[in-house]
Amino acid sequence: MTAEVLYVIGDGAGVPDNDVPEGLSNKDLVALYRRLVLLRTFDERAVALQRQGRIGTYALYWGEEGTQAGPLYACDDRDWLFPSYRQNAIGVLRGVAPSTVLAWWRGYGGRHGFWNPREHRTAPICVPIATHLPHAVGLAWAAKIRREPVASIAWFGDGATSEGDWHEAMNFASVFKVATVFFCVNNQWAISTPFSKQTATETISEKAAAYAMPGVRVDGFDPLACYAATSQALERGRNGGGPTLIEAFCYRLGAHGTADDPKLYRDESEAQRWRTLEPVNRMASYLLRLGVLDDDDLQSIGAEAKKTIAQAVHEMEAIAQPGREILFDHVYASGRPWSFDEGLAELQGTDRPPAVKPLAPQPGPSTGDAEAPAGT
Amino acid sequence: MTAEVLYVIGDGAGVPDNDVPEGLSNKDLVALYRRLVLLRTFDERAVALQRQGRIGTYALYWGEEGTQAGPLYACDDRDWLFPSYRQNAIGVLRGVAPSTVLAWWRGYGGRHGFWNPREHRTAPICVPIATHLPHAVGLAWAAKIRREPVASIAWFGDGATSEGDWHEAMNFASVFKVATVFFCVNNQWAISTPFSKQTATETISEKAAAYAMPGVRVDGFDPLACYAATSQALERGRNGGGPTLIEAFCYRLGAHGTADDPKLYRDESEAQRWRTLEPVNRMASYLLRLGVLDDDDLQSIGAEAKKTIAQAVHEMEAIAQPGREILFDHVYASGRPWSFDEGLAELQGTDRPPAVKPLAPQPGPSTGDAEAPAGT
Amino acid sequence: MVEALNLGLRQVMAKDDRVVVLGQDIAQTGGVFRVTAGLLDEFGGDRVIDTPLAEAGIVGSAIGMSLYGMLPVAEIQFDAFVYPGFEQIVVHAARYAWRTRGECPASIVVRIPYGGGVRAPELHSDCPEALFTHVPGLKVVSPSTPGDARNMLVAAILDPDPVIFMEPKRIYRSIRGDVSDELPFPITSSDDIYNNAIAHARTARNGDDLAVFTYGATVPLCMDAAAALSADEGVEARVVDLRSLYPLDADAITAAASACGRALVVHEAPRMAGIGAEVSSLIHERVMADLEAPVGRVTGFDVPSPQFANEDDYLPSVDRIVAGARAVLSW
Amino acid sequence: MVEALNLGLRQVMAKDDRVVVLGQDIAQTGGVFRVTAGLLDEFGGDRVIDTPLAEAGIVGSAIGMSLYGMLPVAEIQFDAFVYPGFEQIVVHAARYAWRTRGECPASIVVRIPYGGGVRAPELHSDCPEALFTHVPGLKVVSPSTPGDARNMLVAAILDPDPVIFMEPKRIYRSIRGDVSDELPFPITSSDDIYNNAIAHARTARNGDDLAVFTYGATVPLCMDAAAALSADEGVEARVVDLRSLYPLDADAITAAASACGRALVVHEAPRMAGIGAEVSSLIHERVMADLEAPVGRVTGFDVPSPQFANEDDYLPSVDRIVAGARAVLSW
Ligand SMILES: Cc1ncc(C[n+]2csc(CCOP(=O)(O)OP(=O)(O)O)c2C)c(N)n1
Ligand SMILES: Cc1ncc(C[n+]2csc(CCOP(=O)(O)OP(=O)(O)O)c2C)c(N)n1
Ligand SMILES: [Mg+2]
Ligand SMILES: [Mg+2]
Repeated sequence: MTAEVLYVIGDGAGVPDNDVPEGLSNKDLVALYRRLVLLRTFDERAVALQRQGRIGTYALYWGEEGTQAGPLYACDDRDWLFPSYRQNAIGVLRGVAPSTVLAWWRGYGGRHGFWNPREHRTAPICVPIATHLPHAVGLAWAAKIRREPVASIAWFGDGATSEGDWHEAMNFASVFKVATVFFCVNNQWAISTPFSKQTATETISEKAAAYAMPGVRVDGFDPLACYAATSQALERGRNGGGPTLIEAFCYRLGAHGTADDPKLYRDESEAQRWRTLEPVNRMASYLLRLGVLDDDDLQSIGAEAKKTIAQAVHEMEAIAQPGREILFDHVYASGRPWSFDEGLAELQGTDRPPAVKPLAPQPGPSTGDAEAPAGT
Repeated sequence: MTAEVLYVIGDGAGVPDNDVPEGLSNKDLVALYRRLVLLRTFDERAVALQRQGRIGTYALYWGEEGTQAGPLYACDDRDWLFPSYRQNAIGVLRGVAPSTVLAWWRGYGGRHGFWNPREHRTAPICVPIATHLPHAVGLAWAAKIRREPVASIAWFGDGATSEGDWHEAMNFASVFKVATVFFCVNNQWAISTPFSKQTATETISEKAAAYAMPGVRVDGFDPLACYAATSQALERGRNGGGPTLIEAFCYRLGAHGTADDPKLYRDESEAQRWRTLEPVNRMASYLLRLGVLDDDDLQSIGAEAKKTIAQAVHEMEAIAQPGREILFDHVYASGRPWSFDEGLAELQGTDRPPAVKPLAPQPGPSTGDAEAPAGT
Repeated sequence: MVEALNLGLRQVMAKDDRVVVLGQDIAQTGGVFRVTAGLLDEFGGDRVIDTPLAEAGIVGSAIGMSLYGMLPVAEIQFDAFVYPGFEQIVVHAARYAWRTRGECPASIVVRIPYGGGVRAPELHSDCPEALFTHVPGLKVVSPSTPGDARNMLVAAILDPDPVIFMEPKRIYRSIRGDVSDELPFPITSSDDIYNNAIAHARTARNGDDLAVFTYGATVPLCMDAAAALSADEGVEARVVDLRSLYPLDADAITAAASACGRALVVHEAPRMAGIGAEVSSLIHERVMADLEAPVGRVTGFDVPSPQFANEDDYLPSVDRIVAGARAVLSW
Repeated sequence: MVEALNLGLRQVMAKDDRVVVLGQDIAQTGGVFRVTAGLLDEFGGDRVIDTPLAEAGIVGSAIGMSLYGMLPVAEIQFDAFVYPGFEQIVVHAARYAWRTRGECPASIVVRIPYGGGVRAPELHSDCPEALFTHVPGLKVVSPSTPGDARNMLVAAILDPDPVIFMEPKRIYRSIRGDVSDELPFPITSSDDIYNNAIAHARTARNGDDLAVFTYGATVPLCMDAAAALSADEGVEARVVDLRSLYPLDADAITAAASACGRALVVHEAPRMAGIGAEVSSLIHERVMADLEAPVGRVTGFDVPSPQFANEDDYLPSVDRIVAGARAVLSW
């Protein structure tokens, strides 16, 4: 870890702890830790579900919980979140049912797999890289036009910074001085592409200069550093200071997704080395050092999260595969094209294929057995 | 003009001249001046032709000749040029017939309005903003793969830096370290949009930092400063040093195009002030100061250019409006879709509409008289 | 038509402060075609916004604004410059309702002046409308009269779904006609606005010998062709202005085709997989038994829209429409 | 099919050093679907290139490379991720020949794994092929067998025009078949490669009762449907694999439709202004007199491709194809 990376939590040995960021009480620290554990539990369980064929390809975020729960803890309830697929469960911290997120990965649509963004101020999971960034800008811009102190925060990866949409969003945000936090999780990999082949700069944060925007680089494995940087950025944004680019420097500890095999392109011993820095245990040790929590607390927080997620899995699996009519639902908010009724009638005139098992497509002479794709 | 803008030619009064850039003999200075005058003459004539209804809407570059002839003078014959609509006549300095360029503006296609880029190492005029930049990168990259010392240079405006393609091209160029010169003509306007609303940075050149690329800012009204910066950039590029961003800071002295009326959005007295810095007279005064040319020389260079362009106008007007079959020519290089022959037959079964006059669309009850658009 | 569009914007902006307009050169100058002229003065810089030069940024931030409850109207300067914003339209605008249980449709309008005939340089004359109709989740409309232009634009803005609003720039100024201040629907609610003002085709001319389906800038040409057919050979063509390109008004289309027994589709865009192909298939599928001839098509050719000296060769002319009609009539 | 594509790339790269491949995750790992596996080792990092994550950059720099004389093959990771590269394809790849007197066509191939059926998340199942066919200046092809995949890919690379090469990812691995090393045309020249290996439709099954037109992943489904029709009711369907989507092999299409008197078009993409609409119109226009029923269409619906648990409801099934065939047969 290079020197310019801001951090709060030391390693309990040579690297000293810094002060708890302003405004965080012990209660906050515990609440934040609880969220980290919930996210972790969700993620681990989702990976297991995928292995068991109970959900489809899944984009795990193991190790990136601090880049999610940390910044989110800095947000007001009225601020809007714009996650990518990697922050797929962040809505859970805003009240989205975890079963809904799991159902999304199980391939369910409609009300089973999606939520109402306005209810949770959380945009849908964004799959096409960097395309949600202009939305985050537009949203904060609208709030600014209405003179409402609402900010937006958008998460994206190191790879996303190469897309044109990233650039256009950064430029719009800085020209119109909107309160958007651009939160880059630089986990140093975009599927198989290492950071060094993604861009020529040494950091992401220095790219902020091209937009006359403040850029900060924090330890992405440190939830409190992520919190603190975001908190400052939001305050600046709400006071008319415009957007901020935050680079949370870390490492993608797991595979890109459950269909990806990192051994094809990287030395897993490198991942092992970074693994010691992962945020959940790190935060736990810190709280133990501070005396804010003890081992029993850790245990019960872990157990509570497990229960929540177990319940979510149960709920998810209780959802029946949506009926065929779902294809035509909510495509338009007003007016149903005549072809939808024709399509439904056409479907109803034929036998319905057996229910889809996420990773076991119906074998047969002609529908396929293409391997599950590695991209998400 | 702010201090950090590099220049060579002073104002003959308080601002002293700097040294002639290395490698330029007096002969070179004269050759470069000749080119400036040729470009100027072309441009002025084209504007007049448009006024007379002999060509269509035209994107004038009055005052930007130095940003074209200067950098080009630094290029090898094997280097490739990627102009935007604003550098529409730059191919002329590479041997493209000026009548071909004029014919393009007259709305002629095929061999009348286009040239063979390989013959002149000059890409076609690019209309959609910033989209030619990835081409410049790909070309220099191909040369690099082939171990050939060929560079590319692409021109674009301040507005173009807002497009995603600009960013993607900059990033690719720096990642693959290709010999591309990104030459930004910052004339401070994108149609009616001032530079201050286009981006939040004070300069374009500082954006190079986001790509770990050298960025320089030169006086865009100074052909020699443009030359010198490009010359250094090309040398670096050819030696494996990768791309460079050059910002030629100037001012759009004329309208955006012949259909644009700048009075709608800017104070023309500002343009008047900048006008005194325009490159052709500035270069002439400089050469007079240096004693490289005298008034007679200036006169004869001017006359020579006029003759060339007059001849070009003559040639352009001698071109008959292309036949209807041209619609179907060269759409594909191999294989002619059957629908093309059907289309031609359909056309031949009807009377041909009268020849198109560039700015006098056929009036009639239903074809239109929409005003000529201001965009190019 | 320009004045009518301008009027519509002013009317809806005055009544509903969720409406904002944004795009390149639209505020200070009122747009390349002056459709937004005067709006900046009337509604201020918060609601009439000149943006940087970036179409994905424009469409994308409009989507974000709509998520916050605004009704943004984005202008694309010319047809072919919508392509850098294409991804935002396809992967987001078209799918936001679907992705949010119908709760948060991308309530945006993307205004696109389109088509040739204005003697403009390359890439200022594209007709990309069929591309948008092939993308599920969008509504795609194109008016051909000033009255329709105003009414349809207001309706598109109030309609909660994303509407690609194709403006036939060739007839921006040639087709004039008084547009009353009165709107045919209440401006305060979006209820049923789809049915009232977006969904239906318009019979522009009556006739029972041949149904001609068209939209946008080719409507007046089809009217001229119909007049010529009537004068020259006593054939009465019914001209149907489709208005909504997606969804198509299938019932109106098949009814007109059935009634006439012969039909022709006319548009400026390329033929291959265009609107004409869909209208033709639809008619054959539904009422082939009523037809006395296959449905004909007069369209742009499958070539890039040419440099403007040859654009009259490319654009469907009255002559070509008449010839196409004759071919259907004499089959 | 994956192995066949890989073989084709290796064969053409070995013979012609102008060929380079570039895209996301294609070198080091051999691509998400392993189509480019092993190429990096065989041809080195100059010719097998992992790029940054930017599709306009990928397509755009491929165009620039082709201007310098290379023959780049760009991979788009999944169908819906081609949209950020759409502008480069439409305004440049499609028009470079036209804009350079035919001297410098954009000699690129854009490989796009497309379509549903692999249980992938949102936006990994699009079928955008019709969009490309509507854009003049492109060739658009889609193979349905390993042999065709190899031959058509090699031909597409050697062909001087830009080719959008749509790979039906659903049958990447299900359809196997030995592909001989031998190519049916010389790999050293692009002469006539268009006619030899790109332009023509293929009769996948003979029959005279009904012509079924399709391409890509729905070809095997149509074969199954044809077998069912034959077994159940003695109807012999001719299955025509279009292979080239632009230009269409109009003569083969009309000949088959005429011979059978009844026809059906099948594809996975949405119906509105899709390939099916064009094939249907074409048949009616040219040989309506030979038809005993209107041409039918079995296609994806005009909705976003659904979350994967419902994708089998969306994708044309053998059942739906049979039902569509019966409707045409019993008309
Ligand atoms: C426009 C687009 N292109 C390609 C992809 C396929 N894809 C999915 S994730 C990914 C890598 C993203 O890397 P990064 O931005 O670093 O985020 P991370 O996955 O590391 O969180 C790619 C190429 C996509 N989803 N969208
Ligand atoms: C993609 C795209 N969007 C919009 C336009 C319309 N347009 C033509 S020139 C122009 C302004 C360009 O400004 P700048 O890049 O500064 O170049 P300048 O004209 O000043 O040379 C615009 C918006 C276009 N040509 N392409
Ligand atoms: Mg990453
Ligand atoms: Mg400019």
